Amino acid sequence: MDTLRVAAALFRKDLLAERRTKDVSTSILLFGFTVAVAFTFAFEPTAEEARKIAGGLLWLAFLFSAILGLSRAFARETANDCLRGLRMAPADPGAIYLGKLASNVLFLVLAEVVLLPVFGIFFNLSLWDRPGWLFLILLLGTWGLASLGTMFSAVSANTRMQELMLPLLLLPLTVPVLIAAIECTTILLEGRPMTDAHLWFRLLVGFDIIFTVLCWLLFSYVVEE
Amino acid sequence: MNSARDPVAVLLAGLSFIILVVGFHYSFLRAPTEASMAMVEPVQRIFYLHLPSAFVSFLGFFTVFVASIAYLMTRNIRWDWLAVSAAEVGVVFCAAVLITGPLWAKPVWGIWWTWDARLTTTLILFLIYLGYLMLRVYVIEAHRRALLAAVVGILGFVDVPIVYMANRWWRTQHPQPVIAGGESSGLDPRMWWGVLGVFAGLFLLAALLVRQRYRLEEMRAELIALEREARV
Amino acid sequence: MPAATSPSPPPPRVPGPRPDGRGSPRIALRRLSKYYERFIALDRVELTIEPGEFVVVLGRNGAGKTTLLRTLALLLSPSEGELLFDAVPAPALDPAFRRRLGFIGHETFLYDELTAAENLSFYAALYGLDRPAQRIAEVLAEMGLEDRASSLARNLSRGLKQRLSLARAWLHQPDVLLLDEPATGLDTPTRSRMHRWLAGCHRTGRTVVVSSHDLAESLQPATRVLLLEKGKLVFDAPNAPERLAEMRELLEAAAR
Amino acid sequence: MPIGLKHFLIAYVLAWALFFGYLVNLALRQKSLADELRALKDRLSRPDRASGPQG
Repeated sequence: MDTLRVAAALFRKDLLAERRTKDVSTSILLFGFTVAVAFTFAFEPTAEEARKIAGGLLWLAFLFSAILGLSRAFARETANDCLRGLRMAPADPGAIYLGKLASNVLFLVLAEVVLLPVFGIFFNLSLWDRPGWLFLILLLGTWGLASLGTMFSAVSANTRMQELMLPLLLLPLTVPVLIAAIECTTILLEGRPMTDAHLWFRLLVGFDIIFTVLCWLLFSYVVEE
Repeated sequence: MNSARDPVAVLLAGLSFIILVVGFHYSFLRAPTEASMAMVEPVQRIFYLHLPSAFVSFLGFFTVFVASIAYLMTRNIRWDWLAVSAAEVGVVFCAAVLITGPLWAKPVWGIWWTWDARLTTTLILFLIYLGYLMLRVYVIEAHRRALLAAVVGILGFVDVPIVYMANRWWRTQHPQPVIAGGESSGLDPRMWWGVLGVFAGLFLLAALLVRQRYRLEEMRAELIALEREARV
Repeated sequence: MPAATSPSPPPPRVPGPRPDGRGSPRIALRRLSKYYERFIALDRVELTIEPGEFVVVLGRNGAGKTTLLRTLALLLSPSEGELLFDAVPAPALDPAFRRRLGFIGHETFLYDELTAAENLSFYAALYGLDRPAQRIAEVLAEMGLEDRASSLARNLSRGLKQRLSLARAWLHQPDVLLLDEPATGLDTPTRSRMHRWLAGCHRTGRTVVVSSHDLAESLQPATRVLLLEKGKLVFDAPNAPERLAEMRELLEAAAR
Repeated sequence: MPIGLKHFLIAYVLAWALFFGYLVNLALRQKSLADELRALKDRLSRPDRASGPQG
């Protein structure tokens, strides 16, 4: 299928480019680390408080670094007008969205996995009790952020004031993802059974699917000239 | 000025005025005082402006959604004009909701703001459409602007029920800061007449505003087309 | 850069016959206009390009050449009027139709952080080519880039980038080649090499549309000459040497 | 002595100020556009200018 082929090609291309330049992952990592450090100045929590607020801090740090990483990742396609080259490909432009989304999710999750221990050390968290659940939360939450984030990075690339437009559009719309991911993470950190979080998992999965499909269908309008 | 020569605008304005007078008459004089609200009598009447404004603003955002889809399907730029007009009017009414809400909550609940699902969703709705309008400012070319705005108009509206659900679930898991009785709980049927009357009046007012805003887009397009012909 | 500086021989391989024997599409523009707010980029252009024509689009900067080429490449949607390929309106075309178009724009469409070969294999994957490695080797040889396969696109000179860009557009052997001022910034040998190569493409029955703001440079292989001025098609005639003076006059008038 | 009469008045005044402010704002924007349109049409209808610089 043309769509899958183009998406896969773009995904592999992004992996190759990232392996070479590492500019997306370094920007996410450095920024995320800085935010983690800044948070330790803002709060000096006891172990118990830390478990309560760490979910929120973690996802705020992920959100901010994601915004940075997403616009860097899309800048790769606008340099040398490559996006026009992609649009010449014999597939619906939605394929470009899917490929970009896949590589964005991968880079973000990888960066988050590296950032987690930093938070664990700074806030004395025991993050690794249930690694499977932790990874699932990271994946679903990040996919949610990236689904709209990839879309809006393409939207804001068309505007003056790109740096402003991406967060302005992304933040209000991703509130449900943030709430759900934070709740899941808090339940995990507090050591409560994960069945408490089933509502939030449903919300995350629903959000991810709805917006991935919608953005995929609408992407051709974003790149149309 | 301009609207004086426009019979439809005059009609809308007149009808809106008459219905609003009737609506507020019912709201202020006929509707009974809720027993629990007797203490805060006049403030309680803010509700008759607050709830209809919320309806109107929501209707405005729904119009943005429908017009955005229609634009993408038909590529008729007039749908885009309708979308931007409805978005702006929706934001104005949403601002009214956000202003009147806390003014009501402070004397009644004792606090300005609470993060309950309805309040939070309204605030986020406001931010989403503010973003929509900002986006339009920063895209210069009309065709591009219409496309990008339509995409955001659709995504934003689909997001609203999810935001609402997320906030409701969130709140049910956390202790409520106040006894948020909920505005619509046990509303006296006679109160509905006031609410509906004001809603009808505000709806016509909003229609007038949308119409004037739409006319603005129309004139702007006319000006650009003329300038294009003249090659100035 | 041996190939770029030496007066190079004709390209090693003339573009081969069409894989499936299909013809180039007939391209038609019907009162096509493109506006950018107040600015008119194309003004009711009426034009039919028959299969196998070699068309040169002349006009000074801002005359609408780029808009025309991008419209033909299905990258721009017109504000008014229609674009038809074999009588099918552009919006109704299947995405797979893009396989039949090759486009070179002002920018290279190349990823700086990838090597020449990696760029090509990415585009080969986009087009779903059968034996990509073989085809990439072929195209690299055709453009004289064999020894540059593993240089990063970032490090290539302007001329080499342009050749790689040509290789990219030629990878999937399109029926229609659209080139927007491909000669800009190239030295004379590279330029004439490119024109010889384009003439070769044309001989296999492909449609070639090249834009240029320099009259003398690209006329030899052309069968037809268009002149755009302020978005209007003001001159459209077969390329005949005896009309050269007339064209030059028009172009100079337009430049004034 | 109603509690919160102040809040009530502020709410109504602010909300109506918002609606009418927006209406007036629209009218002003329409007026300036209309002026611009009229000026342009005037200039175009004058024969000496109508053909424009490229005529």
